[in-house]
This record gives sequence, structure tokens and C-alpha cells, in this order.
Amino acid sequence: IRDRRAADRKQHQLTQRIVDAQEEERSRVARELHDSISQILVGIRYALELARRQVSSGDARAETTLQGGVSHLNVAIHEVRRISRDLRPAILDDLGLGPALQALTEDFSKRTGIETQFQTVVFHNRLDKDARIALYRIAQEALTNVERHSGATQVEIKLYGHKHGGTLWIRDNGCGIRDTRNGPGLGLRNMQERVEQLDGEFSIDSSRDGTTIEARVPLSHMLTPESKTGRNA
Amino acid sequence: IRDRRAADRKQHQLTQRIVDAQEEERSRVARELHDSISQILVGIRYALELARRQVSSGDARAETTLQGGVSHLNVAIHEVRRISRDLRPAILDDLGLGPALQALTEDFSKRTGIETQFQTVVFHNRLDKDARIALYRIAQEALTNVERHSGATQVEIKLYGHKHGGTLWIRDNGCGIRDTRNGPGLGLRNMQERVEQLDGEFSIDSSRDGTTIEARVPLSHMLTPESKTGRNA
Amino acid sequence: MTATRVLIVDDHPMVAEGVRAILETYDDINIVGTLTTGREAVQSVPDLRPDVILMDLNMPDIGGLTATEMILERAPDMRILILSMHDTAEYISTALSHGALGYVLKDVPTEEIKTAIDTVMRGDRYLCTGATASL
Ligand SMILES: Nc1ncnc2c1ncn2[C@@H]1O[C@H](COP(=O)(O)OP(=O)(O)OP(=O)(O)O)[C@@H](O)[C@H]1O
Ligand SMILES: Nc1ncnc2c1ncn2[C@@H]1O[C@H](COP(=O)(O)OP(=O)(O)OP(=O)(O)O)[C@@H](O)[C@H]1O
Ligand SMILES: [K+]
Ligand SMILES: [Mg+2]
Ligand SMILES: [Mg+2]
Ligand SMILES: [Mg+2]
Repeated sequence: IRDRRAADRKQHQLTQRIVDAQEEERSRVARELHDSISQILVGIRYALELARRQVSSGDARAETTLQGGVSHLNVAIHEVRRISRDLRPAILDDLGLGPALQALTEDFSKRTGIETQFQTVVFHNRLDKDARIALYRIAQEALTNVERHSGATQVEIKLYGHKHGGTLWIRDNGCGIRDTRNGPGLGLRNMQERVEQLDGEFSIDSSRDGTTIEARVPLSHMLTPESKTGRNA
Repeated sequence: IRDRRAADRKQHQLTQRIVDAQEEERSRVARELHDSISQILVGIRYALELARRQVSSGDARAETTLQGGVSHLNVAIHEVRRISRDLRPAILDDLGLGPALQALTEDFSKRTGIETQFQTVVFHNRLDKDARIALYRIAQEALTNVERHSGATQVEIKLYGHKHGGTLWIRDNGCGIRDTRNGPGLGLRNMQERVEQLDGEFSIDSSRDGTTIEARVPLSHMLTPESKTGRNA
Repeated sequence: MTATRVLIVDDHPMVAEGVRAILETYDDINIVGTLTTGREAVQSVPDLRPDVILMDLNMPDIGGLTATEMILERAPDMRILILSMHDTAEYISTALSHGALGYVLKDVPTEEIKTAIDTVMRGDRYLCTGATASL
């Protein structure tokens, strides 16, 4: 019974952390939209009205004002895309996991300067939607950990299919997971949970030479060739 | 042991539903930003570039083009504000739970036509951030249920403090909760979970004359007067 | 007729710059400064001697409401016009209860911002269209 209660408490804590993380994310995105995007748009609006006044009074500075408006608009468009992509990259739904991981890898590499390679072989059967989202989130969490904790200079990511299903494999050459005594964070716990929800298997292999995580998804989450819609895994 | 496994499975399913709902929300917001806001902004950029060419060639239609740009910008500003508010209303952090519930009530009443009253008394001690967010989400979920399931024509919401803490009370005059045999949805489960996380109490009282839910938050989630920052409960 | 001295306080540079550029096109308005924090506003009022302050609500240090109260403690007759993104009635009534003389939304046509300045200069209250109805 004590075991049972401990398990309940753990599950309870997990749920709490998921909910907290969600509120955190909502609050962050809401603030980005309100404090940044909205304000830029208002600024552009003022520029347009100024330009209109300048045009009607024959003021030659109208062109410069409009030029300023266009470049601020570019900032806004860029920011809106970034926020949208961070939430859920359209490429994942439109083109599939392979292209999404390729884009994620390139972004990560450019942003952090960590040399990151992605390899995949075209799947015979493609992953279903739940598996695609789960593996994408796992890759995101894993790369966040690499950036924050590992001190790695190289990362390799592989995605491949086999007769038991599909596997996502991520290895860094960093310092290894040294200490999770104050309990693992939400990141590793989330990865594990995501894979378990798919009846898959999750493993971590860590030493002083780096960390490898592997997420395996069973055949039940692969679509049969008939249900293909022309998109790739 | 079989009980234990069944309980585990249920908890597992609950976690899965929370994660699914979160992915759903991310996907929806990402799509709104990408498909709606981004496209409007790109459209405005074309308008600005056109206006610039018109200005430089002395074309009198520049003013009309600019006018069009301004009105599209208004649409974008309005939409960004709506998306931001749906995620997390700034009023909750800026002015507190009372004003946030007042605004929620007015919106709900206007949108659904259900006559909705909100009453509050100024708290001596105000609620902390966790309690504020939790009670706000509970009110949102409860109103969603009223709209979707109750057929009510009137709703009353009360928020008040007392010597044991604070209470949110929501009553509708609808048909009552008739059937949760296929398990309660995520809504009621979430409300319960939110209150439990605060060590509070949650109760539902339902009959053919309507449904009343009550969420009680203990004193440990009330800030002492010293920690007031000039904001209200 | 002397020009109205206007001080702009907004933490977002594009908004502050945008309003300044627009208002400068009016002959009867003189922008005496654009500041980005509530604290700077409280400190600068005696030197800048504005007739009207256009005040943002959400700012990183002290927000527009607290800044309004602090300014009015020292200069009780100061005309403070809140310029905000928030269109909810609760914000408007809260701003008025903190002593603001007017409330205008950032995304109204800029002519309305000019009208609001002229209105509070006459000593009258100005509430943006839409806000008046919901109070
Ligand atoms: N790739 C890695 N290299 C080195 N250490 C790692 C790596 N990944 C995780 N760790 C270690 O394991 C701990 C737990 O990771 P986890 O992602 O679960 O939590 P976190 O990153 O600390 O917090 P959160 O992910 O919840 O924001 C980390 O604090 C870090 O010490
Ligand atoms: N105010 C209410 N009046 C009448 N019936 C209600 C009310 N609230 C809930 N119910 C009933 O209780 C059930 C469970 O509600 P709950 O909010 O948990 O789930 P849901 O609304 O069906 O789905 P979800 O909230 O997960 O989208 C509803 O399906 C409905 O039958
Ligand atoms: K001027
Ligand atoms: Mg982590
Ligand atoms: Mg519900
Ligand atoms: Mg601001």
C-alpha cells in the first residue's frame, strides 16, 4: 500500500509538472504576442498613417517612411513564423518527420554552433501522427539538453525503420549525465513517458564520452503502404 | 494487483489526454499564426511596396493603397490580441482574478446569450499566482461545460474570501449532469486535479434543476497583506 | 496660441517613435520627450514640464498605473492620458481610479489620439470610442 501511494504521488507530480509547463508556455507565447508582435504592428500602423499624411501634403519623406514600415513588417513576419514554428512546425504535418528533423537540425546547428548531423533512410512504412509528434518532441528535448548540459561539440541524429518499427537515435560527445540525484528533470521524464504512451521503448546510455538516447516505436504506429497519402515518414 | 493495474492504466490514459490536448492547442495556435496572421502581414507588405512605387511615380492612388494597408493591419492586430488573450489573458496578471472573471463573464454572456452574473467581494488577502490561474481555468472549463451540455439560461459566479481561504462558486440552471458513465471528460477531471494540486477542495452538486460547482482554496494560497503589490485579488 | 507640451512614455521603441512622428506633424503639438520607463517619467516630469503625458500601461519597471499615481502625488494637476493595447472595461476603470484623465487605445486612428490630447487639455475626460459604451 505504501508503494501504491508513492506511485500515486509520483504520477500526481508528473501531471502537475505537465500542467505547469503548459501554463508556462501559454504565458510566454501570450506575452510574446502581446508585448512584441502587437506593439510592432501598432508601430507600423503609425508609420502608415504618417506616410498617408505625408503623401497628401506632398512631403517627399513618404517613401522613407514606407521603407521603414516594410522593414518593421519583415521583423514581425519573421517573429510570427518563429513563434508558430516553435509551437508546432508545419513541416511536420506537411512533409513528415524526416524533413522536420532535418530543419530542426539545421536550425540547432546554426543557432548553437554545435556541429549536428542528421541521417535518415526513407521508410517503407511511414510513422503515424502520434509517433511523428512524439519523436519530434523527443528530438527537441534532447537537443535542448545537449545545449544546456552537455558541453558537446558534435551531435548525430539518426532516424530509421526496421522490421520491429522505427527508431530515433541521438548521440552527443559531451560530458555525460552526471547527476540526476535531485530527480530527473521534466525533459527525460517526458521523453520516457512519450515513448511509453506509444508502447515503445526508451533507453539512455551515458558515459564520460557522451550521451546516447534511443526511442523505439513499434510497428503498430507505422502506417501500412495503403494508407499512405503521398507524404513521407 | 489487478486493481492496481487498472488504476495505473487510467492514470496513464489521463496523462495521455492532457498531453494530447496540449499538442492540439499548440497545433491550433501555430496554424492560426501561420495561416492567418502571417498571410495578412505578407499581404500588407505587398501593399506597402505598391504604395512606395505609387508615391515615387506620383500616382494619386497611393493614399487608397495605404488606407487598405491600415485596415488589414487592424485585422491582424485584432487577431493577435484574441490569440494572446485566449492563451492567457493579461488582465489576470495585471489586475487579478476578480477583473479577469468579470471580463470572462461579460464575453461569455455576449457570445452565448446566456445571462451570466459575476459577484465578488474584495478580498482581505489576495490569492497567489497558482491559485489565480487555477481558479481562472476552472471558471473557463465550467463555462464551456455550461455552454456545451447544460442548456442553461442563467449562470451565477461568485468569488469570495473567508477565514479558511477563498471560494469560487459557479451555478447554472440547466439540465444537470446526467451521464458520465463513459468516464468523466477531461474537463471535470482537470478541475478536480487543479484544486487538489492546491490542497483545496472541489465539489459538484447536480440535480435536474442545474449544476453547482465549488472550488475552495486554502489560506496557504493567499498572500499576506505585506506581500501585496497594489494589485487586487 | 502656444503648442501643447506632450511627453510620451512607452517601453516599446516602435510605438514611442511612431506616435512621436505622427504628433510632430501637428503645429499645435510640441513633443518634449519620449521615455521608455515609468521611473524615468516620474523623475523627468519637473524638468520636462509637459502639459499632457501619454502613458503606456505595461512597462518592465513600474507600470503605467503606479507611475500615474506617483506623478499625481507630486503634480496633482498633471493630465495623464493612458495609451494602451487593452480594450477591456476593467483596465479603463482601473486607470481612471488611479487618477488618469483619459484612456485611448493604441490601435485607433491616430487622429483620435490628437482629439484625446485636445480634450484633456480643455480639462475634460477622454475615453476612447467603444470604452465609453462599456462603462
Ligand atoms: N545530453 C546531456 N548531457 C549531459 N547531461 C545531461 C544531458 N541530458 C540531461 N542531462 C542531465 O540530466 C538532468 C536531467 O535532464 P532533464 O532534461 O530531465 O531535466 P533538465 O534539463 O534539468 O530540466 P527540464 O528539461 O525539465 O527543463 C539534467 O539536469 C542534466 O544534469
Ligand atoms: N454544467 C453541466 N450541465 C450539464 N451537464 C454537464 C455539465 N458539466 C458537465 N456535464 C456532463 O458531464 C460530462 C463530463 O464533463 P467534462 O467537462 O468532464 O467532459 P466533456 O465536457 O464531455 O469533455 P471535455 O471537457 O474533455 O472537452 C459532460 O459530457 C456532460 O455530460
Ligand atoms: K510640432
Ligand atoms: Mg531538459
Ligand atoms: Mg468539458
Ligand atoms: Mg508596453
